[in-house]
Amino acid sequence: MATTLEQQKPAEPMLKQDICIMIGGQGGDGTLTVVNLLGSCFRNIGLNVYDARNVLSRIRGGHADGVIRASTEQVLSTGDQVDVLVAFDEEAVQAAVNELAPDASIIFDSSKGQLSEKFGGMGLRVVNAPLGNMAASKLRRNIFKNTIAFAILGRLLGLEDDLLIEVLRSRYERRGKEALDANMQALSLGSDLAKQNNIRSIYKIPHSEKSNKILATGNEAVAYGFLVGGGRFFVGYPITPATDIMEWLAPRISKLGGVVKQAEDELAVINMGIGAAYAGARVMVATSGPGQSLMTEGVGHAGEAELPIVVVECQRVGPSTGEPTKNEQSDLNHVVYGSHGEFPRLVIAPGSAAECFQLTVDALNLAETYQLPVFLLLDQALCQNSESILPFNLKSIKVERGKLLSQSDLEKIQTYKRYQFSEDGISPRSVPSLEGGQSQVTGNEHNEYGLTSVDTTNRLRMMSKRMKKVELAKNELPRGNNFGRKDAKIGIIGFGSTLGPILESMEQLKSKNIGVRFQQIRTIFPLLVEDLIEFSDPLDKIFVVENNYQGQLAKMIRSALGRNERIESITKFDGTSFKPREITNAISTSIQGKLEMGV
Amino acid sequence: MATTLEQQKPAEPMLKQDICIMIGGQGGDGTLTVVNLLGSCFRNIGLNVYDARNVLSRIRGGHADGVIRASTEQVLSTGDQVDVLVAFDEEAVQAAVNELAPDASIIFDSSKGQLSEKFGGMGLRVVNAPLGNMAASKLRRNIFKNTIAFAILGRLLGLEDDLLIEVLRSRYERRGKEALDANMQALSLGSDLAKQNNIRSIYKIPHSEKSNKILATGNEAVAYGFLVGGGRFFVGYPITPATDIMEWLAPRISKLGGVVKQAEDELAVINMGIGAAYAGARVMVATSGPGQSLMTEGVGHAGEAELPIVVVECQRVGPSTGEPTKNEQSDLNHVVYGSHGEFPRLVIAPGSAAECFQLTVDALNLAETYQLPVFLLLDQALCQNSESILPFNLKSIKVERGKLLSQSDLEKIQTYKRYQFSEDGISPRSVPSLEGGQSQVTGNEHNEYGLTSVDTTNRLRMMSKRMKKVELAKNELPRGNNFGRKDAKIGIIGFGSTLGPILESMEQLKSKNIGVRFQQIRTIFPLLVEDLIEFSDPLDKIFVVENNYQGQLAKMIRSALGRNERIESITKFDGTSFKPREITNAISTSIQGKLEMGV
Amino acid sequence: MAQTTVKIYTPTTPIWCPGCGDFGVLASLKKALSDLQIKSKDTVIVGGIGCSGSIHNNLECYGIHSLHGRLLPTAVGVKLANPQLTVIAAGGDGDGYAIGAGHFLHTLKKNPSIIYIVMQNGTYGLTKGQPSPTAQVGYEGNVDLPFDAILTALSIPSTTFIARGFSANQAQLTDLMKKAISHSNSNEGMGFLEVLSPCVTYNDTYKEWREQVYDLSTEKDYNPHNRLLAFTRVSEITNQGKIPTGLVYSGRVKSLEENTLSKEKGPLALQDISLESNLPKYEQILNDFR
Amino acid sequence: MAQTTVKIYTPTTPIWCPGCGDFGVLASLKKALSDLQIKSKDTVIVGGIGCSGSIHNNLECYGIHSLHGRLLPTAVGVKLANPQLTVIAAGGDGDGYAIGAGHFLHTLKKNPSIIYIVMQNGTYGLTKGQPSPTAQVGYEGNVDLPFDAILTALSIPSTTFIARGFSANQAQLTDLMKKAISHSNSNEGMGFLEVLSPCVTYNDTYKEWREQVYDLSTEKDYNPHNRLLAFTRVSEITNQGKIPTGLVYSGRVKSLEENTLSKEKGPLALQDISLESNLPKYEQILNDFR
Ligand SMILES: Cc1ncc(C[n+]2csc(CCOP(=O)(O)OP(=O)(O)O)c2C)c(N)n1
Ligand SMILES: Cc1ncc(C[n+]2csc(CCOP(=O)(O)OP(=O)(O)O)c2C)c(N)n1
Ligand code: SF4
Ligand code: SF4
Ligand SMILES: [Mg+2]
Ligand SMILES: [Mg+2]
Repeated sequence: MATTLEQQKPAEPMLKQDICIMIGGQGGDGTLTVVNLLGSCFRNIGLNVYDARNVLSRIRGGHADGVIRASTEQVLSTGDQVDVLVAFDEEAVQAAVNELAPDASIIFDSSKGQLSEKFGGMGLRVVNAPLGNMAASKLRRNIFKNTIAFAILGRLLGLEDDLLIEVLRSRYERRGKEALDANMQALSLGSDLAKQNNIRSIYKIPHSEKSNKILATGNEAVAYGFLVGGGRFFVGYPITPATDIMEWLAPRISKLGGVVKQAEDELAVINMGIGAAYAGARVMVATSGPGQSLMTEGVGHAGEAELPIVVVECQRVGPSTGEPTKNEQSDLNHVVYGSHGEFPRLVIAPGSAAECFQLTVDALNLAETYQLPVFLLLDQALCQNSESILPFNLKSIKVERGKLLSQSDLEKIQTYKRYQFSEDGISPRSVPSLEGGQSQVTGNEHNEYGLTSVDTTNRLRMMSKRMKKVELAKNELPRGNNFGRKDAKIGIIGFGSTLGPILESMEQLKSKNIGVRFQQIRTIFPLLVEDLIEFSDPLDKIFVVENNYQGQLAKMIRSALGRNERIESITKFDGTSFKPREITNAISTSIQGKLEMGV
Repeated sequence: MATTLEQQKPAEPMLKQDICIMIGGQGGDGTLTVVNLLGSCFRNIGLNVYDARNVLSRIRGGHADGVIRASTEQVLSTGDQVDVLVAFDEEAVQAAVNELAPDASIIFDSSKGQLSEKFGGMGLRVVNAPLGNMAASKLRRNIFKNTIAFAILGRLLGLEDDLLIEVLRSRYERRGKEALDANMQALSLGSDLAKQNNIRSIYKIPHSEKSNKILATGNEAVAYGFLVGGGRFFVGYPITPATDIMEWLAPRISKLGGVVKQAEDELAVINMGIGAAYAGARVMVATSGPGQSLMTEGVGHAGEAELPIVVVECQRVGPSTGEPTKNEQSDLNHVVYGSHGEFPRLVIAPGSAAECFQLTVDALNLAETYQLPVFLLLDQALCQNSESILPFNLKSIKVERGKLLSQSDLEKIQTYKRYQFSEDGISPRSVPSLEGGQSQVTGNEHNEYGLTSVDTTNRLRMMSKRMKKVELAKNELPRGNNFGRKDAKIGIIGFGSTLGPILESMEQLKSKNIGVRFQQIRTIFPLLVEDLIEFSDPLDKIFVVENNYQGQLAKMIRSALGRNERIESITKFDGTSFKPREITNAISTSIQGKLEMGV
Repeated sequence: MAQTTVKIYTPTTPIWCPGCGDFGVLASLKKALSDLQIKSKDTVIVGGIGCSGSIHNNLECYGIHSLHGRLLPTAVGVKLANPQLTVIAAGGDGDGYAIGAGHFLHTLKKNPSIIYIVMQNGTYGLTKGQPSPTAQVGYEGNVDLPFDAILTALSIPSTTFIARGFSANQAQLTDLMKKAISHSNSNEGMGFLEVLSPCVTYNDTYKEWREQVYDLSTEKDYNPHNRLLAFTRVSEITNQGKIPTGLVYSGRVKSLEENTLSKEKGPLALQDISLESNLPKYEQILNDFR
Repeated sequence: MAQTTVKIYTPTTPIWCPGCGDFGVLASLKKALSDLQIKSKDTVIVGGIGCSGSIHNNLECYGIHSLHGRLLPTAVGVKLANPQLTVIAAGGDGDGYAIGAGHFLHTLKKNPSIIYIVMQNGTYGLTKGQPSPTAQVGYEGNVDLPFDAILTALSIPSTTFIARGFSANQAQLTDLMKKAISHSNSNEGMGFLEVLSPCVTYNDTYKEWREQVYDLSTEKDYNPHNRLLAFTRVSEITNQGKIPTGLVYSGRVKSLEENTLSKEKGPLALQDISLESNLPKYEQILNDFR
């Protein structure tokens, strides 16, 4: 078998404090495996990593890729460009071509022929290697092309063989000897190939001690936060990109005496959750837009019945079935305004895996303190991209259960009324099995005892009691994070996974001499208007960055702040996350325009 | 049996151009029957009527009442006060006491004892009559107390015996001789009772020729509008206050070759509707808040798949199961913003039965022209109260089906693409059975052929194509109705069943020398901002009147108009409709306050 | 109410029309709970939405009024959170067999140790008499053959207790309720009890049903532990225009709690979830992120 | 495509993994439609959501991709609007038996003349292998006994055609598809066909199923027109660890369209709904308001 390996522009290894590698091919090619292996290498040499996936809603076939970025600094985005591409087919090159750095390297699987001429002359370094053929002929399974590619990548990046071996071993050891041996073989095949063909390190990746950082996706962080926050009952129904939460929890929660249950549909999910919450369990459910739409009635029920439940909404491209595997932030309106009638709710939006952990605990506490449904609003990128972070800080965690009564609390009470009018609008909550706490809980309008009532005076009081809890909660809600210069006249507002791209864009804007402030909002409902005012008052211009068509957050901010002209929407709704430069361009173009127009 | 009949203050019959009568008792007492009988009488003598019901969500027992107002002018509210009360028990008097005119008459069923002293000394005229006992002893069924009361009412109102007889006959004739005879007997019993006890006419009701006006509830008008608008497929699931639409249609639509189907739940309803719409039928579904919450996903599906469907949302008190039989307007947010992701929709809100008819036809046309879901937003009072109106004008009706293709249209096409990009964003629509129109329709993001696509460029174009239809539709959407003086500085905005109370309040304000303009909004989404601006620009103060807690419409108007300070919410959320005077008081107090503060 | 002096709500008078079958259901339920000495503090009634779905207000216990059709998932949630409770879901046939049909199948399939009482009247009482899935052909325009919940329950391989009572036969009904409650409270799975409970206002079937009911226990060789024979016999009787009542089937399949819940830790609703008590386990799990 | 020269979409290549059972379903379906000479213009495939629920993209016809679990109501809507169409709902077992379970029961109960093909693989393929309602005990932590759709379909008194095929037995499957389509297209009601269609990626049951399938037509005295015997025999075979395939049951109950649609006016989707043509009737109905 003739392998065609060439390295067009041999050069001195380039020091890369920050490098981005993409592996592209067909779904099922195992591109994500390479991403994971590289991640382990990078973390072993003390780098921060951030990875992202781009897959279709099908199991095998169709273009799929994974991207991993490694950096000496913490990064929360895949950045603006890809430095190295492993492409198992030409479609993968085509898909990546707009993102490739001008001097990017491509390892191309030439099993079906060398990479087409049209990609020549772009300054790209191309390595043609028949990865698939080699795997198939030498190891009898095409899938091993991944490990071969990994080996070549290792060489290109100047990673030590020992490191590659260690990483491969620790991944495949638990999968049995056969898997491990075959992969080890594939690794040597790749190394040999690289050596034979004189592939040298193009990049030099800085090494340091392995840090104590961990690697987590937003979904994993939510799941872990749930456990640590005392969550013991999770019920779900599979849906991308929320399913990971259920799957992460299932094998772990039982160790704590808790339960994960897969229900027959999302209607069962929310109502089972409601039942368990009613009985006194700490409950979370998770879904994506379509499931959330089905839970609409249930969420209102929790609101009226004053039951604590956390609903994780992992947004994806909508409407309807939309694009299940792609990123969007278009369910704000739905979680803030959806469901008939009026009831209290909270909507909280973390921006990183670290925040996912903390805000999940907060959400559980808020739900139980205020006896209402709390949405935890994520987006696909935040859910499924992994980031390096410091280990979750367990010491800071408190489990707060609000006015949940014990038997001895009840002994001190004269008359128990589940919906007793109280100064702060929150009524002591008894759960079944407590003597003296017997009461009725209902989604009908009710009197203090929980018995159906249409008395007009009672109605007014009950509505006000419930609705005021939202105001009351404001003091405890996660406040926005402020970044950037206090004296800037230009502001950015964003939430969720736009955090990373915005932070990087701020650096880019700085280098263009555009100073900006940025408020990452973490409570979407109710908007913490005072904080917003404080942030925005000195600003001439506010850019609200979000992944949707209508600029949903921008609209909410406009109606909260007034002075609508100041507020400009930067939206993206093509299913992909913002690149930092897209935000930079949008802002600088807008400002430039204004400057030119003499504004 | 000793009947105690007394008429405390005999007086000359009072001329009443406008009179309001309430019948109160326990659910199942048949109070609504008396309302209907009176309605027929009044309509026979050329008066306009308006009636309303106040019942519990149970079949028998519990306080229930019906109110009927008759007037020489058209009225769309029960007004501020009750002139005559028939009370089958003391609870009914208690429930009505705040609404009674100072000189109101009460016919009290004294079967269980005379009306308690505490209601004396209020200037009320009380007639104690053992209606129930008399019915039971003379006619063996308590229920005939209604007809006895009807007879006494007739006397009190100065209605001719012939009229009462005619009305009773035409109601009971079709129910068989037995029912008719018994009721006729009850009528004479009542007449005798009145005569024996010297009950004279207290009121003089103006008579004229029977007009050609008809009587309709909003629900009935919607149902009829659906038929005339070419609607042939209705699918529903029972829910108060929407069920009437299904029940009215069921026996009638089959005469036109159409179908009413009761489905197993609201998920089936919306999806069956979608299937039928897809196949080319004109489709409407109707529900209330809880059902609407279940339809959330389906509505988004129609939006993404570009299928025409009209969804009638008959609002009631929420959230959750709430108060099924009571009036509220709290689902605006839900129909405007509910469902995940972003898709085009329209929300249309008639304010009277006459408008219900016309706007239903419009909604059907809009849905098919723009290929999207259209909400027709009603509220319980509009749904179920009856009003006298001119016969629906059939001549004005047009059935517009937009770009629906016929076989011959298709012959002229080269390539058929269900989601073809076109200048106006609307693609020609083929339906199954047409040759050459074969295509795919889906809730996934798709290319022009309807095949799944996650191509980013296609996504951007498809989203814009769909969303722009809302803008495009603006020219055709039902514009607001303006009332009052053009030079007023005070404005009112309202929608739905607040129309009547607001119109009457305007008269009251006029008599207090407060001149107001009023815009009755008929398109809730998208707000027709230009019309709103034109209406509101000259105004110093705008009161937005609505039956909900948060002032949902006011919020929408604020964010559309800015100058938020100008806009004040007048809300009511106790389950009852506004009384005209409540609006008058709220406005005059607010203005007075402002005047006193020197503003 | 022995241990504490807390005053709680007074159960309300039923909202039902005089003569409604649901009165009989309430009476039997009260008697069964009292005969079995189930404590009010440990009883949770999960109501549906409908006339029937207000029964929880009429006795002293914990009650949760679910959404229309969602009483079963709600009840399962309660039971999983605290399996020591007697969890009784009670609602109408519209609630359970129409909008709730999917949960009906799936809850039978899960076999949680809850009791499910369906007040079957062939109509949607509370919305004024539309046909429910069990409505006779011809009733209010209904064209579909009625749904037979007993047969369908028998078709689910994991059902463990299936019975039908008649609200006009209190002795039998109370006995069946006790059996259902005992079944579930022995952690053996779901006690499903359909009760013929006529709606006198919209679909008064008292007369027909009195004639049609057929007590299976009167059949000497009826074997309620053989699913196949039960299906066959119930079908035959039904095809003859009769309505079989009594214990139709009981069998043994592991219950949901047996399958799902940890035995050591006790009801998860009552566990100590403070950070302190769980820290070592949390730290151990944190390693999965390394 | 004979009559017109309109260019339409080209069916896409299936998105399925190599070896997926759904290829067999597609092949049979194509063959059945072509053998029966059903016109593409009159064929509507209603897809579910799942790997299986993309089948409509793979052949030339009208296709509508419904929401997850809602393919049956969608299909019923299509059929009621135009009963002249061949309406084929096709989706997965998660789609049909989990989230769609309520519609499954109720569509069988309504007996519309549509075909319903369920690609049963015991798993949620598209979401990566969670247990579906038909999953074996032990599969991915599943603790519930699997749902047997054939038995449950038999428990619904108005079912008229129930069959099970295996995607690896093309001859039998194609035959069953043709039978189901013919049944429905003769306006006799719903043709329900469950197809064992293994998910090679997450739940590769080819081997077991090849051994377990048991063709009912090989049983001389199997009578597919007796519901009770069918239930009994299917249960027995299943209890022996086999999976009965073939025509399980066919019978006669009026179809939904027979019960519901006006015969004179033709498909309501194609009626003349202009004001002019209907004015006299509208005016007559207007009298109801007087
Ligand atoms: C989602 C939803 N849809 C519809 C309703 C309206 N609704 C209230 S009770 C009821 C049916 C009641 O019938 P059933 O369950 O048989 O109880 P019954 O009144 O006969 O006891 C319906 C449809 C509702 N509350 N929620
Ligand atoms: C409301 C809703 N919930 C969940 C999902 C996610 N989802 C997509 S496919 C699927 C299950 C597919 O399983 P099945 O129907 O068995 O089809 P298969 O992939 O096995 O062919 C689920 C849960 C969804 N699209 N919509
Ligand atoms: S309407 Fe029927 S079901 Fe409802 S309470 Fe009355 S009799 Fe009972
Ligand atoms: S995942 Fe399974 S069901 Fe889906 S295409 Fe692959 S083999 Fe078929
Ligand atoms: Mg019922
Ligand atoms: Mg499946």
